[in-house]
Amino acid sequence: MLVLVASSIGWYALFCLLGGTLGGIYQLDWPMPFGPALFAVDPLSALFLFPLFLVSGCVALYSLSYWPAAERSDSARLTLFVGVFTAAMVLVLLVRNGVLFLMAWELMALAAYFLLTTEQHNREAQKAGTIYLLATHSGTMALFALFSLLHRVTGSFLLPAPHSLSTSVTLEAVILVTALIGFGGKAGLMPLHFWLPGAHANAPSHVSAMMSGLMLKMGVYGILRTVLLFVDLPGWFGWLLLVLGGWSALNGIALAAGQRDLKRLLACSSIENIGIIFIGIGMALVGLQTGAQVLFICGFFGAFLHIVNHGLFKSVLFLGSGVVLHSSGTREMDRMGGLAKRMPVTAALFLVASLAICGLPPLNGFVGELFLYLGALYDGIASPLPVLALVAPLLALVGGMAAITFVKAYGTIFLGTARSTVAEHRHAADGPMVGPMLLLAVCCLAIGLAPLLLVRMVAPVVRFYSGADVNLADLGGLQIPLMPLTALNLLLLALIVVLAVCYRLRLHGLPKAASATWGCAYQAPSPRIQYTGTSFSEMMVNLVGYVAAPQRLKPVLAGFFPARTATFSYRPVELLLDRVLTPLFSWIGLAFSYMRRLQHGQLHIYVLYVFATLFVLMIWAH
Amino acid sequence: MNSLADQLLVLVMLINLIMLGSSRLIFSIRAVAAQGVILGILPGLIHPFSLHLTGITASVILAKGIIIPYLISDAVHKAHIRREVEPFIGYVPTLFLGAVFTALAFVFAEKLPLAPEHKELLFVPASIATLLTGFLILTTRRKAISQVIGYLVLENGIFVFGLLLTEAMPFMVEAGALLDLLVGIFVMGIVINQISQEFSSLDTSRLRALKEE
Amino acid sequence: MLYALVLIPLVGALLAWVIPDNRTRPLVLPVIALAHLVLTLLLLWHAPPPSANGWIWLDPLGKLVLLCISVLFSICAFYAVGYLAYRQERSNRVLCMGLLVCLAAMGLVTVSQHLGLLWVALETTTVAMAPLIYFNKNARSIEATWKYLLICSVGIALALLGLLFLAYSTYVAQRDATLLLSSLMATARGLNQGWLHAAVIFLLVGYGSKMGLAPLHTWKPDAYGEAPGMVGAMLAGGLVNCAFLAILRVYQVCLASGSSELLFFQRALVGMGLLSMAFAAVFMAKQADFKRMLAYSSVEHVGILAIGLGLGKGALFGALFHLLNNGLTKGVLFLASGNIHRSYGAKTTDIVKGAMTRLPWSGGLFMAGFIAITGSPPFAPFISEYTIVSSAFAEGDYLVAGAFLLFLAIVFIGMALTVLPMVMGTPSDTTPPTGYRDSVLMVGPPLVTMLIILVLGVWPPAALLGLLKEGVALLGVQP
Amino acid sequence: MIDIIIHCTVALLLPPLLLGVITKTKAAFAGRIGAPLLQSYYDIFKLFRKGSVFSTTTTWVFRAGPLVTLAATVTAALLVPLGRHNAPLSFDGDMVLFAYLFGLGRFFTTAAALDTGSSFEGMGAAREVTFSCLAEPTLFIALITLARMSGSLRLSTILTYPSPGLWLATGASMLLLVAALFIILLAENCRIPFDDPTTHLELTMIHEVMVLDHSGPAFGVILYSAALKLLVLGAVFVNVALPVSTGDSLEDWGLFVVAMLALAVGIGVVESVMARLRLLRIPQLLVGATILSAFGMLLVLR
Repeated sequence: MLVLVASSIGWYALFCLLGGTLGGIYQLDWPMPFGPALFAVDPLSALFLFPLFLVSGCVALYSLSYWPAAERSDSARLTLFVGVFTAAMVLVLLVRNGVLFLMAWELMALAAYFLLTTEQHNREAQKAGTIYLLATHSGTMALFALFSLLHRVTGSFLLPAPHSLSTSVTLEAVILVTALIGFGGKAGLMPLHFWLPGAHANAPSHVSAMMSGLMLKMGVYGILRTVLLFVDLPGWFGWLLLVLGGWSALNGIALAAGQRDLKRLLACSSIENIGIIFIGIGMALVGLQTGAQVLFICGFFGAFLHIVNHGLFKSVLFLGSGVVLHSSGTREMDRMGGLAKRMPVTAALFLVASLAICGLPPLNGFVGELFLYLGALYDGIASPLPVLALVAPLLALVGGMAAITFVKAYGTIFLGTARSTVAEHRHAADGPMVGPMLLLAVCCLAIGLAPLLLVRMVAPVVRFYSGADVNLADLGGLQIPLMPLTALNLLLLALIVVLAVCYRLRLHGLPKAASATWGCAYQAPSPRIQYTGTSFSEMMVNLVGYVAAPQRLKPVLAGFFPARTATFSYRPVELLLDRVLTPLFSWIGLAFSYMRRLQHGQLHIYVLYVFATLFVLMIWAH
Repeated sequence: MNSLADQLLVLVMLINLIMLGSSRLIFSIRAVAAQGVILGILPGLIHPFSLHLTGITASVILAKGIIIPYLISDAVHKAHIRREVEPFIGYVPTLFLGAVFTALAFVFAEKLPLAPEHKELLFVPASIATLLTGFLILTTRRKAISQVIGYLVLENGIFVFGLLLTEAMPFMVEAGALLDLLVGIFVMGIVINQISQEFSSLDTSRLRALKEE
Repeated sequence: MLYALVLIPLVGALLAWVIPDNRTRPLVLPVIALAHLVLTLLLLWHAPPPSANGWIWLDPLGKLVLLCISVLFSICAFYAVGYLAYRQERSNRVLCMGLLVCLAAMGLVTVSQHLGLLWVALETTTVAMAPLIYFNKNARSIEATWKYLLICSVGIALALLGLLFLAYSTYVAQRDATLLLSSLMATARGLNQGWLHAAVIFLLVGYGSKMGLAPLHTWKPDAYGEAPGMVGAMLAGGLVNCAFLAILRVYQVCLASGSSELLFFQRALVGMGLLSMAFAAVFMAKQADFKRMLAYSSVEHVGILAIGLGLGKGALFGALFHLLNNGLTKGVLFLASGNIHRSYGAKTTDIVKGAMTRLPWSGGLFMAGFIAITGSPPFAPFISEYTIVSSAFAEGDYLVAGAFLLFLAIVFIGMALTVLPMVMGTPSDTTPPTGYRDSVLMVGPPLVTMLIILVLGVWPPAALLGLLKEGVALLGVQP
Repeated sequence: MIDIIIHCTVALLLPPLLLGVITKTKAAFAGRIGAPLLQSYYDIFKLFRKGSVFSTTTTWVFRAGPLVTLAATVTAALLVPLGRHNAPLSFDGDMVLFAYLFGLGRFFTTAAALDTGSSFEGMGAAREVTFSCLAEPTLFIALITLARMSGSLRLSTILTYPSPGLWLATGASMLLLVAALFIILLAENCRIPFDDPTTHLELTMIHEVMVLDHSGPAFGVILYSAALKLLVLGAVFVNVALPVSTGDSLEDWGLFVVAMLALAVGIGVVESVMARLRLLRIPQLLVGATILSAFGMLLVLR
């Protein structure tokens, strides 16, 4: 509840800032030897604050009925950490002191850890939490290095002013790489994404919404903030971001397509969306470096819009998954089905968000991607070697796979009939939880229909980077089609409405009948005969087997009537985690256990250590 | 006087070697006691007479020559052991190592500049050699008692060096050091008693429960 | 007034010896502790001038260590009342006396300006601690005590030889041996280099083994693992800091003697510090015994202290601050781990699971302590560790800084893999319940400490920062 | 203005005829007389008068599927130039919207298929999304290549740019692009060799199996949308493959209609002489098309 109040205060503040000059600075004399505690709002932080307040407010509302304090004993802890988490994220966006930034950052990471391990007795959640904590803390070590290096360059712990930092090529490279490791890991950029699916899948759903919709963005924010500091960036950095972004987008969605766990699927799709955001940032940086203004503008607009958009629709999806979880009692999609009949509102909202995440018009996902396409296409016609143009087919492929993923998710969960008795018998209704989801979904639609609203909000941020005003109407011969887009989207909606009315009128006068689904003459259909989500995506998963690499256990069937115990199982494998990191860790553990024999318990050898040290030091001193 | 001091120091070093080679516990304790007595006599030989000096001589002889050996042999009696030093390495190799260390001590002492009046004396090599002997005993012997003896020898080595400074050092510090040593040995004695009760043996190689697997 | 620092605890020890009743005896501890704390705060507020011969004086470094010890002891004292109420089956006379004697000796360490006196006091703490480690009186604790006693004694003996070398170096140079810090520092430039060099090495090894720098740390896991929680806290937060103070004194002498000696000492410190962190990292991975894990964590943090000191410059602030932070955080961890140990009757992670469910307070405190000690904000150790790292970067010691961060990460991973299943997770049904329940006396003290650590990490009082700055100034850097 | 009216008229009225032409061609190959050319119109009209059967498992998504698909296809039809005439609506980057509108339609078609809970329809939907996902990049590479030649990002400019002169200048590249586009055309419209709309075995179908449960007006809408899609994508192909212009607007319209009919005959011929590919081969062919178009792009860059 408090979070709600806080977020409304935050909203108020944000509106004040947006109305004002967007340059609030607040300074506090911190007794630590790291300089004053400086807080400031600039367009970049405002961009992130907008979805942050919106989503956290909605999440707070949602949690009132999702995790009712009366029924769940751990709700006090949960609420506390939700508050800490939100506050820490706000702090991350506001502080301009490196050390304070680290503090806020780690506070956020830790709060997220406690949130996601709320379900104390869930072994899987604990394991995911551990992996998350290890990953995030290791990333923080990189950030230690990053801010120390910045301190070395500037001599102050305060973050330098935008576009003011210039240093040697090597140091610059090191700073950027540490930032990429630290922030990229938090953002879930491949190959540092391994913690993400488990973490998002096992957290309570509204927490997943915040983690995916907001916390990942903090990593993006970090990269953007770092990039902003430099006078000029090395050319390779933009390309690196572009390649990593493309790689994440493609593999993220491939991973998502192969999942059977709804929340894992959503988590993997977050990797994809982060990839898309990084494609945008990479494109913009390449544009900045080569002086191609269109690329720069399109890239940044695309990335920034997608940051906000992803925050919105991914939250709806995660919140929706929470409702689904409540009613079906399982996260496994292949056991669900037919929920749309019992919770029509949730189903509709989930559908809107699914369409948005696939980047389909007339929703907001399309707007961000459109900018990226425009950038790529412009590169295709304008640049002598249009490598960036390849972004367009890549995005198309990613979009196609996203469609597979979300048709699968939506279809298996909400459509058809219930596949298992578990899913059938649970109490299910839309409930008050759909309120916040509705608000977010309406935002998605509004942005999709009138992208100009959001573009206006994002424009100051792009200006912040370029230093000059942005005229979207004419960018070196390219016009950003915002108004035509609105018109066409409205046309599309109007067409749909007209058709629907016509159809309804038409149906009215015609005979209607209801019967079972045509089973191709099969006489005894059962719910289990339905196509499962796994089968739905199998064809694609096989094509991208190198990432998704599912493990299939096929039973050996013997005799005419094989035993009932022989079941087929399918488990998607996390390539990096299961095949690389886990073996690596156990190998290191083995190596360490050999080294641990140094502590063998024999006192006289310990004394020998003492004297050996003495001798070594003597010899060294000589 | 100085030649006498040197002879005594040679004696100290010989005792070192004897201890390395001896297999009997009680004998080792007596050897340490003898070493302690010599250490008590030594300051009187190199420094002019003073009250301070008498005090030191008396207390060192008392502590190192009488009380501590008594404490240890008491522990030995209580634990019902007479013999067997039980080294990890055989006596001959230990002796050989002891000889090598003594030689090394001389080399080491050569490297360090001494005050003019100490130039002729064997204090530094004797000190280092005794220190190293103590270390050898500590690392090669199996019995807890032997390790205490090793520690004592080590302390003696340090004390030999301290003799060079007896005059310069304040009495309080010396006394404190001695007292600490005394209490330390006393506590060690108690612990040894407990060990022998708990394990019915003083073999420290049995004290190996606390380790990393 | 300075003498009272030593006398009050000794009076307390006497009282503890006299009081016959096992139940009322522990009450002496908090009384003395409070008196000591008040005295300490008074002394911090207004330090008396040096004693006539210059032997006794409370300088900023001493103040810092004294503060840490006094606070830690107060906390342990209150905790001890609760703890000993659970351990009525055996006499606590020796324990109470030992703690108080130890406090007296540690107080003496902090006020000694004479290195010889400091050595004597330090040796006293070593001896006084031995019976405390042996409190449980079983095979394992006797083994631990024996190892502790022997290695620390050997180490402290080597330190004595180092002191003699140091004195001899003054003797060779000016025919007048002295171990008084002020005169040593005044004449340090003229000291004989060879002897000084040897002295520094012996002192480093000697005090290093007392402090627990790898590879001289071998006694630590055994002693920490077998001692009761509060004794572990005093070992890790008190004894270590006393030994570190001794090393600081050596550092001061090196600093005064000129660059070459200082450089060597600093390098040796950094080398041993990194080695300690590496050892800790290796040994903490898959550590099943959480008390031993804490011991290795102590090795790690001793390494951090050494590195901070070795790096000098800006890192000195971090090192001094870390001294305080590490002491207090270790206190919390040991006390909480003691509670968990009591409650489960075991200290291995195969039995201890889900402490947060079974003991919400102790489990939570252990978790918070873990987060703090691994250098996570908003707790104070983050500030000190980060200061050290950033100053390493600022000085261009990229290798040291990189290794430091790497080891921190490995340590975190290793520690997390032990702590998380132990604190979070589900308690197994097979663990038999014990009589232990979280009580105010056993949870309150560590909770207060945790709050102090939090405050220190977010908004430390200006007076403390001033003290730290004075300390740093003594070590050669003008902030 | 006249062009826009003609555009709308052609786009709305011509599509079913194309289906008729294809059927007629196939019948001719098979030596039959075949259904009348206007059979598709009859079918659609008849369906609009028929009653509907709805499966009890379905929800509103099932009903919305055909309608949204039609709306999206009609909108897309407004974006693509037919023949040498600019499209009614045109702006920079309209090709992205063009492609995504089809995506929207596909999302709803497949969702409607899943709504029935039939395993066959699920199967068809899975194939549909997978194949179109693979086809999409090809379309974009081809469009980028054409955009680079014409220097514009508007479909109207891009697709009216090709000329016989361009063919002469960059013949090889154009040939590759046309081949790629033809493959896309067949794949997107579910024609042989990708899909056989007339087969009788549900297991092997893609598009037809998805709409098994639709009936009455909804099925009519589906048939019509499919035909419209054929026209729209066919127009893209024809604009690139047969870039002939007479200079007169009305004659050009005539030319376009003739070209579309010719294309329909061509499709009919392909369907008659080829067998359907094995389902597992289809991705390979689609990837092959991507490579073709990429190669075409490389040739243009050179």
